[in-house]
Amino acid sequence: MDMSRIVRTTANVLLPFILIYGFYIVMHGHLTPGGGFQGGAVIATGIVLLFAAYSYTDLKEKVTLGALKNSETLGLLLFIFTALLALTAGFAFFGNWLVNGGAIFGDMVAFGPNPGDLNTGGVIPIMNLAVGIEVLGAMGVIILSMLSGIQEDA
Amino acid sequence: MKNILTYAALLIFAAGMLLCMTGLEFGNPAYTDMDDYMVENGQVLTGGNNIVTDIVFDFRGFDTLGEATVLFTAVLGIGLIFRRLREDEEYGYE
Amino acid sequence: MIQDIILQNSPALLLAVPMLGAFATPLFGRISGTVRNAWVLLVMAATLAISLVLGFEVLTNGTMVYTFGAAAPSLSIPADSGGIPIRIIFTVDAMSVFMAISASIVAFAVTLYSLVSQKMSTGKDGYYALLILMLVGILGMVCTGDIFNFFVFLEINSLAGAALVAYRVDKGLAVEGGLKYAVISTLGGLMVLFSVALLYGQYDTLNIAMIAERMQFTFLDQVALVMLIVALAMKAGAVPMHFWTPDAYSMAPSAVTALLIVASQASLYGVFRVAFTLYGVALNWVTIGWIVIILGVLSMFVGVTMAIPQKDVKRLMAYHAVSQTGYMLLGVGVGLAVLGDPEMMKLFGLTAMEGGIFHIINHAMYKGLLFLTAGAIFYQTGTRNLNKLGGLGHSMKWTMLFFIIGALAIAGIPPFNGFASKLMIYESVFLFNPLLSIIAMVVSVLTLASFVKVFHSIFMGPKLPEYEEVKEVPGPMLAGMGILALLVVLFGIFPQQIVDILIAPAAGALIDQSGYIESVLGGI
Amino acid sequence: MFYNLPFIVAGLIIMVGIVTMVFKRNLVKMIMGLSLVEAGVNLLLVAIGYRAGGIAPIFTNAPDAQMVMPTVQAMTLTNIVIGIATTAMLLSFVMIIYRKYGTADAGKMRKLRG
Repeated sequence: MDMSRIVRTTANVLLPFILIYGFYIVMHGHLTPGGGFQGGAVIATGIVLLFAAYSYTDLKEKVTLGALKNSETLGLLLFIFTALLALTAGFAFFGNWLVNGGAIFGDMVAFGPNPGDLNTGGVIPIMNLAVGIEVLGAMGVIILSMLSGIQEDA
Repeated sequence: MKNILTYAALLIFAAGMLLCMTGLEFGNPAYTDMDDYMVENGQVLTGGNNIVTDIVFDFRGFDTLGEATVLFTAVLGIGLIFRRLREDEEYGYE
Repeated sequence: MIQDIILQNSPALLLAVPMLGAFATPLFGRISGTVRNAWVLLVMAATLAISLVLGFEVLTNGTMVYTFGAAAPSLSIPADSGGIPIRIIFTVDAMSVFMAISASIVAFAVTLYSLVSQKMSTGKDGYYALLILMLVGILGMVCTGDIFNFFVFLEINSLAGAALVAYRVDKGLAVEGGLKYAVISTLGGLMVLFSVALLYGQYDTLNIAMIAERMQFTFLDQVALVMLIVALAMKAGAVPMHFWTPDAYSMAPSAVTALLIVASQASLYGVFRVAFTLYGVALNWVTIGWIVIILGVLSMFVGVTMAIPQKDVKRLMAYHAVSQTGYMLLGVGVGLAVLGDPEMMKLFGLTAMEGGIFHIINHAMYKGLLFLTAGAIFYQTGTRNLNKLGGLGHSMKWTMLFFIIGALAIAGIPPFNGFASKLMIYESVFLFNPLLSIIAMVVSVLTLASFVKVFHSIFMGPKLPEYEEVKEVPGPMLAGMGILALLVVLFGIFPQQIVDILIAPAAGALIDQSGYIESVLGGI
Repeated sequence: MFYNLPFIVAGLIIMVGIVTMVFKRNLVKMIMGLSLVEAGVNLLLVAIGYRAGGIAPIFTNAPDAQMVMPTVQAMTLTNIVIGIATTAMLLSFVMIIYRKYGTADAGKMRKLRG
């Protein structure tokens, strides 16, 4: 059963907004509610929307299982390397070696409510991004594997 | 006989659960020192306004690495389950 | 310079190295099979090396405290926090190190074994990555000092185990075993999380030492204790909840089963850690001790009686694994029961505990060896049904030798390691309550009887026509079995040295709750 | 009686989940029961961290009031992701079992006898 033209065009229109919104949640994790996992899940809904609109067979080439697996492994390796780098900077494992250091994401933050400055948080935004990519890849692979599982039956 | 046993066990379990639920006082926990420390020092130590994300990625970051590994394990398991077997790859069980 | 970075951060590296290895395995798998196998072996060897270094460090300088994310690893209490541990703290004492070393040894032998035994199957990337992740789960569970972290690693352990049990997908039987294992583990994990929530609601801390210090043993704490003991005993395969054990152990590939046993023993370690360290002084030891003893005796008896009529080799060995878990529970249960009065403790309680803990590593070795031999037989003949097998002794000399070593060790025959730990258990339990010791001996005799039957039906008898061309298993499988057999014999010949180096400090660390709290909270 | 309502509701959800798991024969329904138990435990976790009149622990443009306990929410986040992982794996097991056995009924699939 194929989705009608209307559904496919709305999916095309909606997809960029879903991806931007998901990316916003991932990158603003340390300021607003959200973070790596929630943002990754939102982006994964974008993938589900694509598969709902277009049938599995003709999307198999474009959104391949391999690409999602790569993004998942990349996210995990980025996550564990940022944690391991803390060792070289003299901290314990998982130490926040970028915070208050003035470099990227290193601005100081005083106690108390403030409007929120993106350039703070030390290692947290990097880990947010890493987890976002990882969850995006993981959810994608789960969805594709289960769809391919149904595909063989049908 | 088996049904009565399961019903009895479930009833005891339900009574114990409800008794448990009235044990804690909702709204004002007994100790709050660890969380107060995190709320006061979260911004200064980790630089993030969202204290929950500070905990998830900095104070208890190792849990999140474990959790990402859980997700990675699940994905590997599902990939293993739905893999394409070779024709001759069948396992005699008897 | 590098050495002391590794030494100082060894608890973290003990987990970071295998995790990194597991994440990168699919990438190396894309290059080629041999590169990935080399990488997996390298990661397993590195983990074994780090666990030995950590073991040496902890056995010489006492409990090692490692704080994740702090400016310096040993900074477990931030200055201005009024004596409260904020971050995740690994408290690696002699007991954790003992479990970590035994897990790494078995994992290395299993990886060596499965290089050949899985050569013909597909999906090897996932297989090896999950094998490493199971080791990560075990090492995390035994080294952590934080109960929520214990729950997370329990979940990694369960999911990796369930996926590996369901590895042989074609007939669906293994998937059913995997489903049963996954449902039981998830339920156990949720019960653990429920008790973590109760403890957190009362004491607002997740650190084991902090909870032990603030413990007032209210009604909720008793409920949390029951939940924890039931969930972890279920995961360890103790009797009332052992229904998943025969299916999971017999359906999984033999290499995976050997590691599944170590995973169950990590849950057993969880039971001991909860009973001795988390609750420790607050408990009245006699009742908890007797509960653990009853669990042990039930496991011993039901395990062996269910094992006798089995036809499938691995199912039979699975039931024996359940009965051997009973020995560990009996030994440590007696130690727990007499923890109260020191002179009874000195008289036999300590030896009972040392016997129970020594039995953990012995069981991991010889039961792993037995499962690997069963796998070798399955690899050559393609069947596990005792009625169909026969006369393999002529062609599979080495596997027969390893089987004999494993069978005699499990039955507790002198020159092997099973005898050393069972003797300690018999002696001390006899002084505590003679009936228990007699039951233990009877079960041991039944175990010997059932393994003699198995040995006869597999290896003795004329050379059967359909197994004409059966020859010995290739090198790496023999090497994997050889490592375990060597250790079984070594531990059997020098039991006293092993007890003094590794087991006595472990038993001492488990009993010494105040020492545990003092090492984390800095003597407040 | 109302001061502890969230805990009682969490307990009830856990009870409903366990009853579904025990009595339902169809595997998919059993997994639904498991997810219900998970949801109940999550609700209990979040309810434990509540402080009377507390606001979310986020300082961006936050009104000046006492904040709720954040650690519990981090634990709930972890448990939700673990819930996704376990439910996804259990469901793919059931899909394979359904394909191989032709039925998802727990009663009929007891091939692994005692």
